[in-house]
Amino acid sequence: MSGTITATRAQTPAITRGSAFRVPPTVVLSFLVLAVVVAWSLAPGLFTHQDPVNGVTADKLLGPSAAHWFGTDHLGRDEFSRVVHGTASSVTSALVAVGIGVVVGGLVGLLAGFLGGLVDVVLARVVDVLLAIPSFLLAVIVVSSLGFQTINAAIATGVSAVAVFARVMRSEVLKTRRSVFVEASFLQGGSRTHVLLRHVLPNASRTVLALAVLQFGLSVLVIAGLAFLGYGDPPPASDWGLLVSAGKDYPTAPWLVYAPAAVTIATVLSVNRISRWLRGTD
Amino acid sequence: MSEPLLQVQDLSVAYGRTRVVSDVSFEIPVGGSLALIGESGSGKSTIARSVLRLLPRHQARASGAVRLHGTDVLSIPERRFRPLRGRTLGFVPQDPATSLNAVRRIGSQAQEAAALTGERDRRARRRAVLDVFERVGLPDAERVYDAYPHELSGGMLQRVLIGLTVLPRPDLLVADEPTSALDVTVQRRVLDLLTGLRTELGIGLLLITHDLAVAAERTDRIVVLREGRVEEAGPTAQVFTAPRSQYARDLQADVPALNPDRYRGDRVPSPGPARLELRGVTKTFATGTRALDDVSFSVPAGTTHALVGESGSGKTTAVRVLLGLEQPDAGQVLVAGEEVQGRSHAQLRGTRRHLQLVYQNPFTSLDPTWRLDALVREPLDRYGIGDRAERERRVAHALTAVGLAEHLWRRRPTALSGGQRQRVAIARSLVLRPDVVVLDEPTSALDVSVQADIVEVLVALQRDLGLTYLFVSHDLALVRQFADTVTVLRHGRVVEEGPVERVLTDPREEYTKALVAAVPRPALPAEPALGTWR
Amino acid sequence: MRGYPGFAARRVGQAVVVVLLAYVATFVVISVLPGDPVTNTLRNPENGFTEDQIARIVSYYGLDRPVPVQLWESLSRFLTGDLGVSLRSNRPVSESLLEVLPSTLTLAGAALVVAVVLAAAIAVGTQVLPRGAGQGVLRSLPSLFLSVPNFVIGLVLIHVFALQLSLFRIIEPDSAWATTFAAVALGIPVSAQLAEVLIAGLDHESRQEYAAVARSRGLGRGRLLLRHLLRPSSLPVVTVLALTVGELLGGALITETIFGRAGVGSLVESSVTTQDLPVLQAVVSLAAVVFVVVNLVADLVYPLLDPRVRTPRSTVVPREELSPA
Amino acid sequence: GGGASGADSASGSGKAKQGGDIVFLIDSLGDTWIPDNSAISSFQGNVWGHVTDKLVYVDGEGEVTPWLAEKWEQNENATEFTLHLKSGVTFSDGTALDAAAVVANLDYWAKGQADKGVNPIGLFPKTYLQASAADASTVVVEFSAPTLGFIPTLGYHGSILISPKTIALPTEGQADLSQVSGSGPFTVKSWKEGDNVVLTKRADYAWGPQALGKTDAATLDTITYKIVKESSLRTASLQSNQADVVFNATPQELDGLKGAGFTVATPRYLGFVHGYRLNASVAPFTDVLVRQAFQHAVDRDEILSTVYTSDWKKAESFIQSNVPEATDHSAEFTHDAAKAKALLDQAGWVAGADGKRSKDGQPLAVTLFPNPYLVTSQAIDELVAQQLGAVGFTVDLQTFDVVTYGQRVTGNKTLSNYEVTRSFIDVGTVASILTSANKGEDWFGLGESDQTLNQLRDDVAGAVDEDARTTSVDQLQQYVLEQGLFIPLEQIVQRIYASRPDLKGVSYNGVAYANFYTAHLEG
Ligand SMILES: Nc1ncnc2c1ncn2[C@@H]1O[C@H](COP(=O)(O)OP(=O)(O)OP(=O)(O)O)[C@@H](O)[C@H]1O
Ligand SMILES: Nc1ncnc2c1ncn2[C@@H]1O[C@H](COP(=O)(O)OP(=O)(O)OP(=O)(O)O)[C@@H](O)[C@H]1O
Ligand SMILES: [Mg+2]
Ligand SMILES: [Mg+2]
Ligand code: NI
Repeated sequence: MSGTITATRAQTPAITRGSAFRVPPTVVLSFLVLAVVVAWSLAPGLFTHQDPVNGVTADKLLGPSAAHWFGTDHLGRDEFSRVVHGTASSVTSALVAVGIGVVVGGLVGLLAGFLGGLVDVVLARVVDVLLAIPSFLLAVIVVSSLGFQTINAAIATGVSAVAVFARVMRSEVLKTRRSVFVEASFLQGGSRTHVLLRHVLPNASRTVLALAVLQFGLSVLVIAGLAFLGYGDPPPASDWGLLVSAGKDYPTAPWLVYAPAAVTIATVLSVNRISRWLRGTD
Repeated sequence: MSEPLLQVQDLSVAYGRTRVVSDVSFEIPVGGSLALIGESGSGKSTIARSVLRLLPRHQARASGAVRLHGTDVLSIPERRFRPLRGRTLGFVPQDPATSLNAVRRIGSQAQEAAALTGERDRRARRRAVLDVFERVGLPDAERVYDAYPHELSGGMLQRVLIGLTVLPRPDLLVADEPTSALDVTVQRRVLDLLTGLRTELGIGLLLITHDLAVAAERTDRIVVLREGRVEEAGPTAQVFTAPRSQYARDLQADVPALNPDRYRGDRVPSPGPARLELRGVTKTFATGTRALDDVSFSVPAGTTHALVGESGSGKTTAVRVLLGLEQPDAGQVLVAGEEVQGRSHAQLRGTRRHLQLVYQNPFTSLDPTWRLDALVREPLDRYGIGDRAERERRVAHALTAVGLAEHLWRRRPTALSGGQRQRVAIARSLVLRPDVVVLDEPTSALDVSVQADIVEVLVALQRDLGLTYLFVSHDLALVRQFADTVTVLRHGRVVEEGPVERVLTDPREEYTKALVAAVPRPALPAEPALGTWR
Repeated sequence: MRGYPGFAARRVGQAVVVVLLAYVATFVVISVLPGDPVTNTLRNPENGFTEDQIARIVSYYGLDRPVPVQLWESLSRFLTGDLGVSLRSNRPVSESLLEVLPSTLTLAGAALVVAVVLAAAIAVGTQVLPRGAGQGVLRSLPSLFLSVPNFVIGLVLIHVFALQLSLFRIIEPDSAWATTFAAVALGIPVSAQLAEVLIAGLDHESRQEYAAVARSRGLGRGRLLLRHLLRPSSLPVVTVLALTVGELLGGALITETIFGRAGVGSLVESSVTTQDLPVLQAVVSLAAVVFVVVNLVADLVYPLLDPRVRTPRSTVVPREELSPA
Repeated sequence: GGGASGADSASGSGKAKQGGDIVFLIDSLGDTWIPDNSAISSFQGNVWGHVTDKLVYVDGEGEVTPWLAEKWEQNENATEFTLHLKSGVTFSDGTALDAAAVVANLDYWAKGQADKGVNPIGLFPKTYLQASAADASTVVVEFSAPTLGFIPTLGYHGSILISPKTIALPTEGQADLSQVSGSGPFTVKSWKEGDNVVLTKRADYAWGPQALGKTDAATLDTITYKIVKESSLRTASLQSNQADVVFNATPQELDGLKGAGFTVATPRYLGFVHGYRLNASVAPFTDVLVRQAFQHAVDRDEILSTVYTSDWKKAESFIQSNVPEATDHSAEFTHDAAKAKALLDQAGWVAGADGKRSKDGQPLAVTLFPNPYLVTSQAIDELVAQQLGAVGFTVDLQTFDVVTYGQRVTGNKTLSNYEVTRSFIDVGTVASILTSANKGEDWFGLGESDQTLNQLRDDVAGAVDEDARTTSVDQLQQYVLEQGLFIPLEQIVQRIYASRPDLKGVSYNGVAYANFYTAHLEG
């Protein structure tokens, strides 16, 4: 080849709308909230020096103060410290739930969408069943059969999210598979596996990622709901949901409900905001 | 003369902080017409929407003055502007398919337009609507009235829209590329209708188009826009025959209809043996559509063969059969004299290596998650050609060959313009050094200036590498510039074929004649560029 | 089979399969644990029952048979419409279920109304209100609604409206006000989802060319919203609505517990803690039936709302859209 | 007043009103209305106590007095009892409560109905042979061995007399409360599963227990039991006058309620105190020194002051102090962390850097299983975990719901401890649970290995007269506590009642159920 074409007028780089990297302030705030949450879960000791397990019984049920930001609980433990130390478990369990949803649901959707035919039909029925059972009901039943622990609640939550991920993944795969660039890749000599791994998966995973972020927030809530019904870890665990559900028995100390609930809401709100931002719906 | 119908003065519009229209001024006298032309993104639609006060409420800010019969429409409150809508100011949108509410019947939407006439009786309004439907040439007005938009073709919908717009007899029509979403053969009829009604009813026209030829053919004055500024303005004849600015000159040069022989000199008119051949190919889809019916044509090596025809005539299907993406029901496909049919997967892969496809739409044919260099390298990786360094070298070569500067190579397609993306697609098809490149309407999604760039790239590559092109298009003017031989398809049948010169200057079939007639011809004093084929 | 009857028959067939699979799945999940309320009580050493006594009672409930046999028997009973007897309360499941069903249906229905009304109000508000703080708040409401654990909503509503304002009595959870607030607690998360879809739809539709064309004919904002935008925007809402019916049943579990309503949710709650298999199977099947039926209806209703799918779908392959040059 | 037992009519200041309706909020109404099929009957007991009568009345101090059995005799070795029934008693379905009806009930309690899936009463003496009607008002009951506990057991909340017609119903009928017919002062007006039960007074009732000082029809017109699961909502309803009595308020709320003028009752049942029984066959409790260290490491005062209010009483033994045979042995389980540490040192458990002890590489680890039947159990176990941790134990908590607890913890011989919350009507029960003899529950995992324990057991079980038994029981308490086999925590209150100030005259029986038969509203 020797022909080099003189660069002509169209050479000016395209100014695609929104290409200027601008993150809305609320998204920045959401990331900050998440950063705090992650920090709490990685190194709770840096944020509080009070013992989350052994309390000073004489100080039970004190209201919020400088010494105890979120007050103290029925055994005189610092509620803030309990929230901070419960973060890791709350976050991990939500991650486990999302992980199960993404991996199992994603795989099911991917196979159904990509292989089609009988595989699709069979998997579609399985997903239908999972969809037809209300997800919270499913989670409750699964957790009751696995045993009442936070990790099992997480697994149950994950199982109940499988259907959603499978559906979204399948439709994304179908969409991508029909797209022109996939056909182009076949024409360039791409094998099925190549197309699946390098084209279909990355494209489908964008939507799935946004959904996963959203599902993280939902999982926090579902696990909290399960904890509320008493399907969580034993004390002295201090997952946020457990704290709320334990706190509600002390109506004279409403901060025991409001503080962990506020932390939960802030986290889920931030996660939802980020998911929306990822999906680009604003 | 009294005050102008429309006077735009120092109009500037900004979306957020980006200014897209700057200090634009022009006038349209009562009953006059004016064309706004310019490349994509130059701000044409933005100006139209400022005049119509349809700019997105919260994002856009307009300054300057837009006077309609002397009233500044930008400064009056919506309450006072609303009576002008429809009655004084009519709007013909670009894409008829999306311009009517899909879940409501045509009739109920027409009633809204008819209400602008002040008629109170619903049945009388209905009669008025049916009248105007007949007037715009809709054959079965009653049926159209009761139909849902999706039940009508694009051309019919555009007629509906035009009819509804002229029904209240506005003083000014704003038409934003009213035909670019329509089929070639339909385009001309719609434009004829629009200009006919205009002169008949004495309506002023603000026509927006990217097609200089259309502008020249239809309007008294032209305003050429570039990056939101007026580059040149004046009476049509003046701008068209003696453009003063370089930009307007370039724009003119890029319009195929005006420069049919632009690439003549570059061509090597020494046809070799048939490189590609379709023999009696028939293809019927499961839905019963017979997309190809006994289609035969052959493409000599080193030449460009064009497939033309209106939308749905089977052009793309022919290409897909050729590439083995669809199996024909009957007939043979020969590549370099050998039959493709019944080959093993591996053999097919070998054939495809030398047979590359460039898709119509550069926005969907590139994986948005990949970077440019990876996209272009993909075929090399797949066919396992060369070592790492060799591949890098070939990729760089191909990208340079299509004129993509190195700073773009690490970008993803979403960060490129349409023209740049299509260059990537071409580079990807070239990197394997194929003999044949199939181009399925490679420029129909792009505007004229970008189209000219791409065609230039293709012509240069053919000249240098001796490539064979199969070129699908609905634009006869472009075909005339670019192709050596042509096959005209209609409803899956070959209507006519032969050398481009012959078929386009002396069409034998009615259908071909209609296609040729659809090419816009500016009603201007003849000038050398146009002389050769009229 | 071709055409609509074939389609309908296939859909109904699928629905039946789904319900049966849901029934079996519940059986399998619950049977994973070797335990049931009957043997659990009997095996408690504090009771000191003899093996013989235990065996005789267990055999009355058929719990001594192999699991596949139990499944087969329960499935064949189910197919004849017999839901069995609760292992926990010894009452026929259908009786217990019928007793609590009206309450749950009322709640779910009211919640649906609350959700739709709330969602419509929010979505229309975002279109009507001038851009600014008000609209910002409205637009973030769905997100907020989705972030608050629904038991917190319930507890707050009760504390404020029942205890502070004495609008309703906790002990009369079926009174109009109590039902309303329970419906609000249950409906809020659902309304958030609907509102999101509706807002996105309205935003999308108002950006469509036909909206501009309609405005160019002098239609005001209100008429544009009512006559043009609302109908196409609510199409996806129908689908989402059908999907959220299951969520209402699931959410009822917590809401009913908090508001002290005797409903399907609280029945499940007590059955889950005791592994009362027949009740759980019945509830799951019921939920599946409701879900399947509602979605079937949504599928059938959709064409009535959207004329584009009413005519047999055009068989053309999706074309590359011609983007305007 | 707190810890009330017997009718507390003394404090009444206003005038008793005839009639009245009360609403009683409760966390649950239990699983089934077939009395013996229920895993936990602590909820149903509230309703049963009003719609049915028993043969004898046992008050809060364990005293047994006649009720529908006007008098009874036993033979010398307590294997045969003769019950003489009150006459003129009828069930609400009209059937006469005669000897035949009592025999049917005794058989029902003792054997259940296997062919209908109905269980026997767990507590009912396994030595039961048969009962027969000597005449219309005399029943003779025979046992295979001395069964001193028989008569008190008749006052147990499960030993309720229901109509033979009810007993003859199929299972589903028996499970339907509206079909259950008793002879009590109230009858079921309506009920909805999982929601409420409405009782209405029986006007022709005339056979109340003498001990309550009232035998005629009840004063109140109706009692509505309504389920409100959230404890805070129950209390709040009472405070906002939406309810009249609430069940199981959390102890933390009681002081507030009392301050606001509400009546709080924390009746103790007859039975074991709340505490742990340790399994002497599972490490680390195979060593008596470790058990004793546990015994002294627990700070019961801290538990009472943190988790409870002044209404709760310190444990004095491992049985509640209202049991007639109970004696004070609190000296055996004083809080003494230093002593506990010394005992552990002596047993060879060495404290590591973090204060946790180990021996031969094995940590001194204990897992506690909070008892799901007692709401305060978790909090207490958390505190105990802290207290044990302070002397070097490594403590874990495992919580389970009622069902899983039943499967994994109850009766699991491999666990090192079990948290006891258990009532009994007759102290004779104690003998049958300590060892493995006579299908005993082998509480301490000692089997038949501990001679002293075996001897004490035989003395209690074989006693045919009350005084001898009281002495043996005293020795038994001393031995079990000094051996550290049972770690008492506090005297258990499993049923807590809070009610509006003008509701007076509520009585509490030996199993701590509130009885509104004697109650009235003042106005
Ligand atoms: N709502 C909007 N927000 C931000 N930028 C916009 C908006 N609409 C258009 N633009 C930008 O304004 C510029 C002018 O757009 P406009 O639509 O007026 O161009 P045009 O000349 O009509 O192009 P085309 O020929 O492609 O229709 C472009 O760069 C476009 O990206
Ligand atoms: N996969 C398919 N299934 C059914 N019908 C099809 C399929 N592909 C194409 N058709 C039909 O075959 C006919 C020819 O289509 P084709 O895409 O080849 O036309 P075209 O000339 O390329 O049109 P355009 O200019 O719009 O691209 C059309 O009527 C089309 O609807
Ligand atoms: Mg435009
Ligand atoms: Mg095509
Ligand atoms: Ni070269």
